Amino acid sequence: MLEGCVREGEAVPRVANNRYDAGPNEVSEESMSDSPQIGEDEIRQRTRKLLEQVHPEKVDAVTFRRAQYDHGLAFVHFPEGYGGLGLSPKFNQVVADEIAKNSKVTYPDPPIGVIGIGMGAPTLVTYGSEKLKKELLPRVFSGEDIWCQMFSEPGAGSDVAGLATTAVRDGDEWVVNGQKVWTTLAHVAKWGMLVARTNPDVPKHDGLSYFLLDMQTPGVEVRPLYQITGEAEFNEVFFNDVRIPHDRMFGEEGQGWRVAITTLMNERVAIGGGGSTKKGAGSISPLLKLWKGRATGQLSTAGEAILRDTVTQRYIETELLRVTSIRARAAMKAGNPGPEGSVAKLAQAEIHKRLWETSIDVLGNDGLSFEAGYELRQGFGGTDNPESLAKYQFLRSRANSIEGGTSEIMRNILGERVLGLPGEPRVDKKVPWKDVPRS
Amino acid sequence: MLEGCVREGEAVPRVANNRYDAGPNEVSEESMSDSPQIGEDEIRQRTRKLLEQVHPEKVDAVTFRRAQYDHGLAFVHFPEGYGGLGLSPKFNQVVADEIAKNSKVTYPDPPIGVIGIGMGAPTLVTYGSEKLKKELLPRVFSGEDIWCQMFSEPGAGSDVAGLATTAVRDGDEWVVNGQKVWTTLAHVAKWGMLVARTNPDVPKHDGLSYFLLDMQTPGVEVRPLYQITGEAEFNEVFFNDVRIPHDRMFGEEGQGWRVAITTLMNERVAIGGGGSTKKGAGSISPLLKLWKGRATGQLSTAGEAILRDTVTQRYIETELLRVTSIRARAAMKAGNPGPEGSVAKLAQAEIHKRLWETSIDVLGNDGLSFEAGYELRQGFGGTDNPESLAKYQFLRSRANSIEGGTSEIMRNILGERVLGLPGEPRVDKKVPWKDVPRS
Amino acid sequence: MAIDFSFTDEHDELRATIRQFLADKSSEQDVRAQMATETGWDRAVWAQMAEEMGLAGLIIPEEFGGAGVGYVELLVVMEEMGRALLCSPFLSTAVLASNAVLECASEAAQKDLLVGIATGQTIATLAHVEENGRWDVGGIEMRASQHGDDWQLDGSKRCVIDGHTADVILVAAKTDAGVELFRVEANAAGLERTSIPALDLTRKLATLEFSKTPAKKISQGDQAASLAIVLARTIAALAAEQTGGAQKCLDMAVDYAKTRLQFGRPIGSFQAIKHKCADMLVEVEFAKSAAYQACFEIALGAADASASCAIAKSYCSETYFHVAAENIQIHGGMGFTWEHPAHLYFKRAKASELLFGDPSHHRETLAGLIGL
Amino acid sequence: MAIDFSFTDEHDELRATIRQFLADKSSEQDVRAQMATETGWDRAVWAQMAEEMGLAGLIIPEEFGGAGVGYVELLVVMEEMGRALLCSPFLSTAVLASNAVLECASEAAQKDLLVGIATGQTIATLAHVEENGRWDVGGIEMRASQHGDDWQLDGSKRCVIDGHTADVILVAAKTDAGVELFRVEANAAGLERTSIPALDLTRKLATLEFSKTPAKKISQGDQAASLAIVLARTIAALAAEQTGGAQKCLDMAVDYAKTRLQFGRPIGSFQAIKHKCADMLVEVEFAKSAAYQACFEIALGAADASASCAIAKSYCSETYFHVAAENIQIHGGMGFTWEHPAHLYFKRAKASELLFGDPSHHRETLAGLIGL
Repeated sequence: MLEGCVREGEAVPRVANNRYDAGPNEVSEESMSDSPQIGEDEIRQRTRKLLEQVHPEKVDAVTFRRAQYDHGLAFVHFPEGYGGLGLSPKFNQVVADEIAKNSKVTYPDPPIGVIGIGMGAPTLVTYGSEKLKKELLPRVFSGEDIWCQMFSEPGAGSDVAGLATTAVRDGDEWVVNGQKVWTTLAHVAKWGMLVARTNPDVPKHDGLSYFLLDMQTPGVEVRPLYQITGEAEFNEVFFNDVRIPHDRMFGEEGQGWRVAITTLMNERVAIGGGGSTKKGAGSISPLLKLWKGRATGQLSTAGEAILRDTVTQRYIETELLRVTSIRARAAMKAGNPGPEGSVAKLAQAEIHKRLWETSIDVLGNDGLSFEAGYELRQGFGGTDNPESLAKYQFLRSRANSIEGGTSEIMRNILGERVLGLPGEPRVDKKVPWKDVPRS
Repeated sequence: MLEGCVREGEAVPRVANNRYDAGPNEVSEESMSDSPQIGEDEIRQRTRKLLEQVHPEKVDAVTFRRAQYDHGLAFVHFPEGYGGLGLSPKFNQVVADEIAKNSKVTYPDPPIGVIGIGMGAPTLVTYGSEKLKKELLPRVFSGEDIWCQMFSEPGAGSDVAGLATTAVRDGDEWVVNGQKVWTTLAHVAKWGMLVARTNPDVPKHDGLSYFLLDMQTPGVEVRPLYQITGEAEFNEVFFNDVRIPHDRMFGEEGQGWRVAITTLMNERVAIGGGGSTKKGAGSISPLLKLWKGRATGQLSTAGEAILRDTVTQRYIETELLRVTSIRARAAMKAGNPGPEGSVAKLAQAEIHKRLWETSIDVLGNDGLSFEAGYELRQGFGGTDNPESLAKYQFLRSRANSIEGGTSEIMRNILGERVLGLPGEPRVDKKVPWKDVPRS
Repeated sequence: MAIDFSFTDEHDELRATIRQFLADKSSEQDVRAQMATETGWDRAVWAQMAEEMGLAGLIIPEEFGGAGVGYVELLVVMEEMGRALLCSPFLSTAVLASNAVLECASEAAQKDLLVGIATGQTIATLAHVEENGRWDVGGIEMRASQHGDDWQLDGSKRCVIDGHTADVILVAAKTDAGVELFRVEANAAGLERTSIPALDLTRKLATLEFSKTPAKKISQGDQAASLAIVLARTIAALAAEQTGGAQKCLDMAVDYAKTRLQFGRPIGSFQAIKHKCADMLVEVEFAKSAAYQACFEIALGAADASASCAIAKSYCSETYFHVAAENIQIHGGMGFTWEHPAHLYFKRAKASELLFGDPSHHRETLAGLIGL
Repeated sequence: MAIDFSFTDEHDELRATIRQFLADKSSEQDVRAQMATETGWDRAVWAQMAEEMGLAGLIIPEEFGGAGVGYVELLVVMEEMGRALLCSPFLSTAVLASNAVLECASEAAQKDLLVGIATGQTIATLAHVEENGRWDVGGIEMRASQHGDDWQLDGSKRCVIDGHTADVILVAAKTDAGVELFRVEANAAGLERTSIPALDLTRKLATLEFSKTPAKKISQGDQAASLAIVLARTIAALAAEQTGGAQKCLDMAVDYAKTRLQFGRPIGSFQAIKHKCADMLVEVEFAKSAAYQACFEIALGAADASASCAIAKSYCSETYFHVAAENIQIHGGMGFTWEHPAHLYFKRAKASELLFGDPSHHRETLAGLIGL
C-alpha cells in the first residue's frame, strides 16, 4: 500500500516507533495463554505428528495448510481453536523449520496471501466475531481466500485518518460510498479490510469504523491504477451504495482507527534492505554487475574514476543499510527497539533512488532505451537481468520515498517519536472532521 | 549584523521581497521633490563647482565631505538642505564619477561609516526630528560620527520582532534595560540605532519603539563577542537603566518596527557574489590559485580527477552566482525585482560554505594547520594569501547561512513571498507579546 | 558593455506567441498522442511551425530562407518547447543539423539543404555517435571510403535523434583530411534505420547501420573544430529546453502544494514542502543563469562561449533531473501514476541529461577550457 | 554465527564507567584548558587512565601488562572519548603505536615498549607521513642508513600525532628489506620536533626533522603489509571516536531545538529544524553501523575487516563533519561564537576527516578491495 497512516498515527502505542518495529507479537501478547509446558520440543513433536497425518509431498497446499491450521500450527501465537496454541510467535519459525526438515515439498505463505495471513488474520482474531473467525481464519491461512486492504484515498494519503469514504447505518446494514486507492490485489481479493467514516461530527480519528467487505458485493468497482512503468501494481476501488452486514464490522463503531493500527502493526515489512543478505548481495549486486561489465571507452579516465567513486559510495550506503537493519533486528530481539528501524525505512528509500540513478549512469547511452516498453498492463515488473532491472527500478524506485509513509512523514516520526522534538501547531485536532478543510 | 528581521518581517512592503532587492530609493521616493530641470549635466556642473571651492587634493576628508554635504551632493536623493537635492539616487554615482574624474584623491564612504551613511542617514532623514537631522546628518556623512545598529538580541534572532529589551517612559526620558547582540562597531560608535519594547501588552510588532542612543550614556556596556576564529567582529551591548531623551525617538511610540524596516531596507548589502567581478575572479579565485599551486603526489590519479571535478563544480556554482546577481541587478534597474535577489542571498551562503570546504580539501594535510592562531582579539581577519584566506573563510563562512537571515528563514521568504506558498499556523500573532512563550 | 542577460520586449512577445501556439498544439493530450506514434511528432504541426511561425529556419540566414535570428531568440523558443514537452524534430533539424550545415558545409551544400529545412520540407539530423558511445568529436571512428568521385559509408551510428524519420542524415566520418561531413538520403541504398524503444517517448532515437551506403561529402577538409562548435551550440540550446522543463516542474509542484490539503492545511504550508520548493527555485534560477549566459555569449560571438555551454549542459541537466524528481515526490502517489504528467518530465529530464554527454563529461571539458 | 553488532552488559558497564570518568576529567572547561597548553593533554589524567582504568594498555596483551581486551571494548572507549572531546595521547599511544608494535616489532622490542605504554610511563606515536603527504604505506620514502649495527635516520616526517610530547617515536622507514619500523627516543641526537599550530587544538600534531638521528630497528623484514593492517585498525578506532563526536553534536542540536523558542515555538517544532535533525540521526546511525562493523570484524579476526575499516573512515568522517556543521547552523549565531563548544567539534571533525587520508582516498582503497 502506498499510504502510511501509522506514519501519522497519533494513536500508535508508544512501544512501536512505527510499523517497521512491530511484529505479530503486538497482537499475540493479548491473546497468549500461558502454557509453560509447551516448549520447542513439543512443537517439533506436534509438527511431526501433523506430517504423519498429512504430508506435503502427498497432498496439495490447501489440504495441508488446513490440517496445519487444525493442529494449531498455523499461527502458534493465536489462541487454541483458532489455528494457534497461544504461544510466543517465535515458535512459528520452529514449525516451518521442522516441516522443511521432513519434507522436500513445503507450502509456505504464498506471496499473494501476505495481506490476508500477515495483516488480516491478526486483525480478525483480535476484533472479528466468533462466527467470522471460525469461518474465515482457516480459509485465509489455506490460501482459499485472498484479502486486500482499503485504507488510503485520493484525498487521504499521508493524512489517511482524514479519509472521506462514508458508511451510513441502514437497519442491519451499512451503506458505503466513496473511493479507495493504492489497493494491492483488490482485483483478485475475496475480502477487503475497509475503513470508512461513520461519524463526521467528531474529530477525524474518532469517527472511523472498520469493516470486512466481500469484494463481490454489488456496487464495488475495481480499476487498475497504472504507474510510471506502465504497469498496475495497485488498484482504485469505487463504492457505490455498497451494503455491508453489521456483523462484518471489526471492533465497535468509532473504533476503526484502533483496529486499523492493529492491521498495520502486523504488516510484514522486512526492515530496510533485507538485512540477511551477504555483503555485495541484495540491491547493490545488479549495479556491481553492470559496473564490472560496463562498456569501456565511453568514459574518459577521469570520468571512470569519478563514476567508480560514485559506485563505491552506493556500495557503502547499501552495506550500511544492511548493517543498520541487522542492528535493528537485534535491538527488537533484545526487546528494546531503537531508532534503527525507522531510520532504515527512511534511508532505504533515499538510498535506493540514488542506487538506481547511478545504475543508469553506468549504463550511459544504453540508459536511453527502455526495452520493456510502456504498454499499460497489470502486474509487477520482476526481472533478473541487471540491465532491465536497473531500468525498471530507476522508474519504480521513485515511489520508495512515498509508499508506506513518505520520507517527509518518516522525518516527522524520527524527529518527534525518536528524538522527542515537539509537534507542530495542529489545525485538524479536536475539531469535528467535517469542519477540517480538505482538498 | 547577524539578525535578519526582514526575513521574518511581516511588515515589509510587498515591493521588496527582502532587503537585497531594496535600494536607497525605497526611502528616497517619499522624500523626492520633482526638479525636472536638474539633470546629469547640472549635477556634473555642481560637482565641478564644489571641486573649485574645496578640492580633495588640498583638504582632508571631513572638510571635503562637509562641503559636499552643503552642496547637496552627499545624498542627492535627500531633500535640499539635508545634504541632497531631492533627485533620483542614481545621480549619486554621477557625483562620485565626476569627483574621481577630477581628483587623484577621493574620499568615498569609509567602510566604518557604512552603517551610519547607508542605513542611519536614510532613517534619520525620514523619521528624525528637525534638530537631529540638522545636527547629525552632516556629521555622519563627514565620518565624524560612527553609528551602529542594535536590533538583535540573544532571545530574538530570526524572530527579532520578539525582542525583549524594554524602554519605560519617565518624564521626558525613556529608561532602557536589556541586551543586544551581533552589534558591529558598537565599541567605536557614537550613535546607536536601538529598537526597544515600549508596550508588552500588544502583539509583538506593535509594541516597539525606535531610539537613537548616545553610546556614551551611562549604563551602556559594550563587550566584544568572540567567534569561531577567535576574533570579535561583533559586540554584545548591555543596558542598565540607560536614559534616552524622548526627542531621540524616531517616529512615534509603537512605530519602531516600521522605522526598523526603513533602516534594513537601506542596508547596503551587495547582492550575492559581488556580481561585477569577472569570470574566475571574486571568491573562486583563491581556490583556483590553490588548485593550480597544489602539491601533487598527495593524491592518486583517481583522487586528482575526483577533486578536480569538485573544484570545477565550485567554479560553476560561483560563476552562476555571479550571473544570477547580474540578472538580479538588471531586474531591479528595470524596476521589476524578480526572485533573483533573494535566491542569490540563500545560494551565496550555501555555495560559499562548500567553496571553502573544498579549498581545505585541496590543501590536504596543510589544512590541518591554522597559522593565524586563535588568540581572542577584536577585528576582521582579512588576508590576501590564498591559503590563509581559505583557512580563515573555512571557519568564518559557517556564519554565512546565519547572518542577515538564516538559510531557513530565506527559504521561508522564497517559498512565501516569491512562490506564494501559504504560511504556517502562527502562535505569536494577534497575541500580546507578554503572552507569547519565550526561551 | 557587459551583458546583463535581460530580454527585450520583442523577446517577451516572441515568448508569448510561442507559449500560446504550444498551448494549442502541444497540450498534454497532444504529447501523449505523439508519444504513442512510431514517427513521434506531428507533421502538420511541424509544417505550421515552419511556414507560419518560421521556427524551422529560426537560426538559418535569410539568404537561405530562414529567419536569421540569434541565439537569444532560440533560447526563448527552446525554453517554451521544453516547458510544453513538445514532440518535434526541432532539436535535430533546426538546431543540430542546421548548425552542422552552417558550420561545416560548403556554400553550395548549404543552399541545397538549408532552404528545405527552413521551409519545413526537409527533416535533417546529425549522426556522429558510434558504438564507443562517446559524444565528443574524438569518438568518431567511422571511415568514409572514396570510389572515384563517390563516397561510401560503412558501420553504425547510435543515438541519432529523429534518425528514423529524418529525410537527410548528416554523417560525421573520417577521411584522410580528418573528420568530414557527409550527406546521406533517407532512402539511400544500404542504410538501415532502427528506432530504439526510448526511455523518453517524447524524443525518438534511432540506430543507423550503413553498408556501402552512398554518401555525398559536403565539407572541405577537417571539420573537427567546427563540429565541436556545433555540439557546443546544440547543448546550449538543449540547456535552454531543460530550463524550460525545469521551470514547468517547479510550477506544477508549487501549484499542487498550494491546493493539496492534508492535516487540514495546504501541504505547501509545511516547511518540508515549502523549503523543497525554495531549493528548487534556487536551482531553476541558476539553471536560467547558465542557459542564458551560454546563449547570450553565442549570440554575441563571445570567444569563451564553449565554457559557458559546458556549464549550461552540466548544470541544467542536473537541475532538470532533480526538480523533475522532486515534483514527483511533492505530488506523492499521484505523481507516480501514468495518468499524471510528472513522469513525462522525469523521463525527458534523464534522457536529455544523457544526450550529448553527462554532466561530469562537460565538467571535464570545462576544466580543460579554464585550465584546471 | 553472524555478528549482530549488539553490546553485552559488560560493554554497557564499561561505557557507563568511561562516560562518568570523562564527565569528571574531560568537561568542556578541561578541554579548553588543555587546548591552550603546549603539551595539549593532562599528565595526571593520563596516569589515572593508565593506572586506575587500564586504558593505556587496553588492547595490549596481559603478558605485557595490558588489559588484553578486544576492539569492541576499544570501540566503546573511543566513542565516549570522541563524545567528550578528550584531549589525550590515547590515539597515538594506545591505538596507533600499540598496534604498530604488536604487528611489526620483534618480541623483545614488544616487551621493551608495551609494558611502559600499558603502565602509562611511555607516550608513543608512529611517524610515517612525509612531505609527499600520503597516508598509505606506499608514501614512505625515508631511507634508514646502517652503520655497523647502528641505524641512522635522515629526513622529515609530517602530521605526527603528539609528536612533540611522545617519549618514543616509532618511525617507518625503508631498508633493503622494505619498509621497517624504527624506535627513536625523544631526546635522540639530531631530532628536531616542531608542534604545528593546529586547526583542531584538541589534538596536537608535530613535524619531526631527523638528521643522522640514531634509531633502533625493532622489526625483522618488510612490514608494509603489517603497517597497512595497523593503519586499517587505527582508522576503525578513529571512526568510532568520530561516531561518538557525531552523536554528541546530534544530542546538542536536539536539546537546543527543544528549548530554543522563536515565534513562540520551540525551533525543533519547525520541520526545517526537525527534518534536519532526522537526517542527522540517520547519518549518525549509519556511522555507528560503519564503525561497529569495522571494530566487530577486527575483534573477530574477519578476513575482510580492511574493507569495513575503509568504509568506516570514509563514512564516519563525512557524517561527523556534516552533523558538526549542522549543529552550528541549528544553534544560529550562538553556535558560531567562541564561547559555545559547537566549533570545537566542528574543528575536530574536519581534522579527523583529514587525518589518515580523506574519504575519497578510503573509497578508492575500498573499490580496490572489492574489485570495482
